[in-house]
Amino acid sequence: MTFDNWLPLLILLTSLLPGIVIFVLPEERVRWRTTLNMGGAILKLGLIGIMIWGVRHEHVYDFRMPILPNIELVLNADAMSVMMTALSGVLWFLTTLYAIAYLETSPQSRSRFFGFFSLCVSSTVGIALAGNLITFIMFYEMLTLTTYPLVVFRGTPESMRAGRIYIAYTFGGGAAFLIGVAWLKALVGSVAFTEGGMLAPYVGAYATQLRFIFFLMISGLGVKAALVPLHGWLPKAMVAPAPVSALLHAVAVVKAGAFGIVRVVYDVYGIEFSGELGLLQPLTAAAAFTIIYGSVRALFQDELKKRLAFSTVSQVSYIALGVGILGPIATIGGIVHLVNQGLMKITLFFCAGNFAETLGVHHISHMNGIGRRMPWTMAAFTLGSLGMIGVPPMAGFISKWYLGTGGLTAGKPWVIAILVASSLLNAAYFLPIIYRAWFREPAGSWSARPSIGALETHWMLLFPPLITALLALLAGLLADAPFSPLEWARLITAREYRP
Amino acid sequence: MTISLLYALVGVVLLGIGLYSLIIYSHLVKKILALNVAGSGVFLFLVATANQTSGPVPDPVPHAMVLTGIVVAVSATALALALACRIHQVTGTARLTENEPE
Amino acid sequence: MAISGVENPVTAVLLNFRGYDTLLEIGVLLLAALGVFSAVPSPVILSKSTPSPILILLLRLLLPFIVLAGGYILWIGKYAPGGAFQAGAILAAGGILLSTAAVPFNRFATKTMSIAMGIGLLTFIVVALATMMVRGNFLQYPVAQAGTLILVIEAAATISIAIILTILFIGGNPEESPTAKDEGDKAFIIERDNTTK
Amino acid sequence: MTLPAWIVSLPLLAAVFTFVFPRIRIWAGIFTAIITPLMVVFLGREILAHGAIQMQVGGWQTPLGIQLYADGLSVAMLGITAIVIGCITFYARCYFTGDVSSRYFWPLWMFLWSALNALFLSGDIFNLYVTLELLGLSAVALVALSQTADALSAAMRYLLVSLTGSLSYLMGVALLYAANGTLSIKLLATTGAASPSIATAFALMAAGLIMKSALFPMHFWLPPAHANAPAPVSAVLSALVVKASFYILMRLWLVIFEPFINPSTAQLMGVLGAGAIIWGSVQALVAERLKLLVAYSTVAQIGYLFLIFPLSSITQSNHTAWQGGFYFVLSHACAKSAVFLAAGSVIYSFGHDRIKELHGIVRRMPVSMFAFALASVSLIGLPPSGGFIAKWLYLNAALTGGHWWWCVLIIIGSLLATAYVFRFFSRAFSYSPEVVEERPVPWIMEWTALGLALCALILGFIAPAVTTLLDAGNPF
Repeated sequence: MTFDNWLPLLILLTSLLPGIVIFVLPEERVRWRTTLNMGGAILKLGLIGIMIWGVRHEHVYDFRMPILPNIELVLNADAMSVMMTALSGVLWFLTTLYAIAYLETSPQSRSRFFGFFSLCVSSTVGIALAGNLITFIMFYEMLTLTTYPLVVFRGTPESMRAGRIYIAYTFGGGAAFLIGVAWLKALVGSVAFTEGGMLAPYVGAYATQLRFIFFLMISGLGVKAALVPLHGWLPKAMVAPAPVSALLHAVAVVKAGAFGIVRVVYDVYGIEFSGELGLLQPLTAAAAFTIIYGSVRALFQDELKKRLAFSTVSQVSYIALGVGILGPIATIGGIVHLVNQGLMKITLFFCAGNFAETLGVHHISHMNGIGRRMPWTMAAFTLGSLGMIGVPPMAGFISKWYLGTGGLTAGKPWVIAILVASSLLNAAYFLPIIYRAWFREPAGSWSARPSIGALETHWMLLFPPLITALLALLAGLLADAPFSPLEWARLITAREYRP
Repeated sequence: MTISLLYALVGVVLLGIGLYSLIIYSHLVKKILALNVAGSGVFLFLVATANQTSGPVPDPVPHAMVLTGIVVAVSATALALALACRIHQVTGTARLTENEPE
Repeated sequence: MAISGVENPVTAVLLNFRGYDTLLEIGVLLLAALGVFSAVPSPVILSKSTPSPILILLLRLLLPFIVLAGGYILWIGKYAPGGAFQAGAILAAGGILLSTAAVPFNRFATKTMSIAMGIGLLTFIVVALATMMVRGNFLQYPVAQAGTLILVIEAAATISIAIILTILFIGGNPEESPTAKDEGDKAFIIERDNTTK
Repeated sequence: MTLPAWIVSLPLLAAVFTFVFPRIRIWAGIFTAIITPLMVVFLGREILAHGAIQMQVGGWQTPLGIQLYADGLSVAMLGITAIVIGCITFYARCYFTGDVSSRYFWPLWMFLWSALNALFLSGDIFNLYVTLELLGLSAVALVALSQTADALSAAMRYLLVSLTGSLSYLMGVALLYAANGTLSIKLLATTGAASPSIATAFALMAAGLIMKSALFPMHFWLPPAHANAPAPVSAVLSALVVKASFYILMRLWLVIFEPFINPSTAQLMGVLGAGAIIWGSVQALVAERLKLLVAYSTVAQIGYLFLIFPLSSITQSNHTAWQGGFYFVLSHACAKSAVFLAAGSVIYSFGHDRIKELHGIVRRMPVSMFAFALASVSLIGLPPSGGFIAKWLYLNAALTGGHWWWCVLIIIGSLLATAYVFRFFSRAFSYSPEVVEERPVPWIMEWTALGLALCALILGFIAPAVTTLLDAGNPF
């Protein structure tokens, strides 16, 4: 075992161990807790940096531990896992910063919050680094469990109800996924992720069973990825505190589902083989329907977080759409959207949290003129929304561009129609907010301007959305630079389609 | 019909009677008695199996088993009776209520 | 049968060939007594009334014979039907007579009672472990001493069995009985019956 | 090899000492709780190195003498017993402080331990009967320890069931002895031949053992007994005592009966297991008290154990099914004891365990609730936990043979388990500002529960080692 073998585990432990220690820490040890949180986050970023560099240079990071006779716990880093890990590492750091300020006055236990928060990020990293389906399941279920206490964190009847719904959906999905995996294991004996897929040799004997297994696994993953009709839990889970919604909806949970779909299609079945089996059309159809449905529902929400939640439902399916369209260009679009959507959506949630925390504004109808009171936050919000709509040069534009051209190349022009329709709908539900915030007269009880010399809100609440908005902008502007998300998605695609 | 077969059959019948009474009677002392009858049936059966050896001396192992079994039965009966007394003290009845408040 | 150290085959099976069963069985007996103690805080049978003089007289006459019979049965177990359980049961009959005669136990008796209850099992285990250290196997008696060791175990077991059976009859811990504390002095000492053997 | 004898004798000696010298009872108990696990570890090393161990008690060969027999399976059971009882001993030391029942708890507790050890080491069907009785009586006495009307009735019912079960088992022993002239399991395996008396013996023994291990529909005695006993007792009853009779049934099935018995018997056991899973889970869903919920969860989990019969009758997955079944036994032992201890801490602190009134308990006793949650992960069968490994082995066994309906059952059971666990947690997490009177719980009580829950978790990571141990000496 060398350092390269241990690195994936170390990255996992940088959030797992602080999480465990935080549980044990007494409530009033604020400084210890903050140090642990931030120290772990920074250390994780450093290690991820090493890993990015290494993967680019074809290093193999592979940690194995047998957990069953002939099944191993595998953590390894391929191009795809590094991207996901980097995304969660960066966003964890920012969200932790945000959460520390956000929860300063919470009556609930902050030890519990940050403990589960760290475990939740560890699960996400574990999902990203999982080298086979068993390891994936392990962290996938751990994610469900560790997010539950966060969803019900406030303990109000409403949040308890949301928690119940969340559990019902996710465990139902988890069970379907588990059966799929167990079946696959019994059928072919292997559950490892292999670049390019590993099931093609079995097509003759097991085609029907493999189709059924695919259905089970995708419907299991579809719950977390909020594919319609499995999306019901997501808007309800909005009762969670803002940092939780931000991380949950931008990275951890929905991305775990989307990432799982990507893994199953590319690294278990193999994209070409999935196409041969005819598995992709239903997936694409479900994704397309979800995109439209989510956007339409978002139009009618007045509560800001609810509108964002339905927007998530819609946007995450871009990833599934990119996966479903057979062809490298669409693949790039789908994969890059994993990152882009994460950056943009977390920005929006941070901002929504700022409005709620600073001014007590939860509804869009109360947002008149809010841009004058909180210009920086609103600027970040604007950038995020424009990105969602797909206005160049924001990150969202890159995703949509590749998805569109990918659809055309694959001979599916209707993809363009979906994209256009969805973008129009995005514009329809985001632009009014932006208009209200900047151009309407303030009606709220807050003073029109922040006092001179003071920030509009706590700096730890303000900087994270600014940074993520900036990153979302840069991801679009510098799309061709080395180590940009797009460039990385191309690397992944090249490896997936490698003959 | 040998005498040991008769013992064995009587043993089985006693076991049956004991188990039947255990189920139909609700008074605890009767239940405990029923268990003892059933136990005696098993012991009788065991003793009957001792007659298998060809020689004049019967097999001692079943006797030892029966002795052990009797001691165990005495102990269990004592504990059961003590519990029954206590239940009578606490609840005022020597029967188990069908659906206990849970 | 010679190798077992006793001539009665049933005793040989009980104390030697399948002695382990018997060890656990004495455990069951002690356990039942403990169960009764813990379930029933004070004895069910012992009453506070003063013993009737006739019963006392009967006891005075009977007890020596009971003890004698117990000792004989214990000893004869080596050659013929008999042994610790039978002897213990006979002695227990004496104990039961004592308690039905409402004879309370004195303070000394209650203190040593728990020792007497445990002594049978304790001796058995100690002998079993000691023989294991000497000869390598649990309860593997040295051939020459087998008879003696079996008698020692049986004697100790008889004491315990007698006490425990009496206690099971009384249905509770006499230590907790109200009479044990104030009227202790004028009573028989139940242990004396067994220790005289 | 004298270790097996020591493993039985030490707790037995401790039982006598804790009773005769009550002043040192706690120290004698704790001493035993430390030494016995060590001896089990040494025994395990011996068996891993040299295979199964036989010990002829008294030096007499079978059929004359009794054989103690230890293979990997016995050591695994001894080990889990040592871990669970060892941990609970420390818990009990705090739980019973200043309580009159403490005086009798310790000797009874040591008797129970000794009975379990003797049972797992026995290679003789009559000796097994004696250990069963020792176990049953100590368990009953422990249930009665809390002296409430409910506990006494529950103990009485338990005693009657236990005695009936033992008698039925003893009758089976008598039949086997009459047919084969031996009591040794090893010899019975070689001398047995299919005959009506073998079948009757199996029916009697299985019926008795099923009663004692509370398989649906013979489970009626379990919920009151386990719910009303003092918490350390409930924990060990659910974790170990019901498993002990299951263990005997498995041993007999594996060594003696499997070739002679009609395969549809295995399916019948599976159906009863399915009934237990569904019925137990549904009852747990509507239970109003926490400990009752946990007790019904035990009923359900026992159902999983009996799925071992149909699954192991699938030829190509026989071995996987056995491992899965015993992995269930091990992980359930840790998880369920942790859950009961946590529930016990709740009662200790609040004086009741009515689920409806346990708002916001997560804030008041976070460690216990964390233990509860962690153990629930294993009970539901979510990764990473021992319960998941067991479930995975089962799924694998069922799917390899194409018997997918068992999979559906297992998954339904998991979902129901999720439902009843989270029904409690949605109370436990809810926020209520009201101040409830509570009694501080000693940290040892909270942390032993957590320790056991962590054991269930760790079992999810060490499956290769555990399955190697289970296979040592080829018990399957």
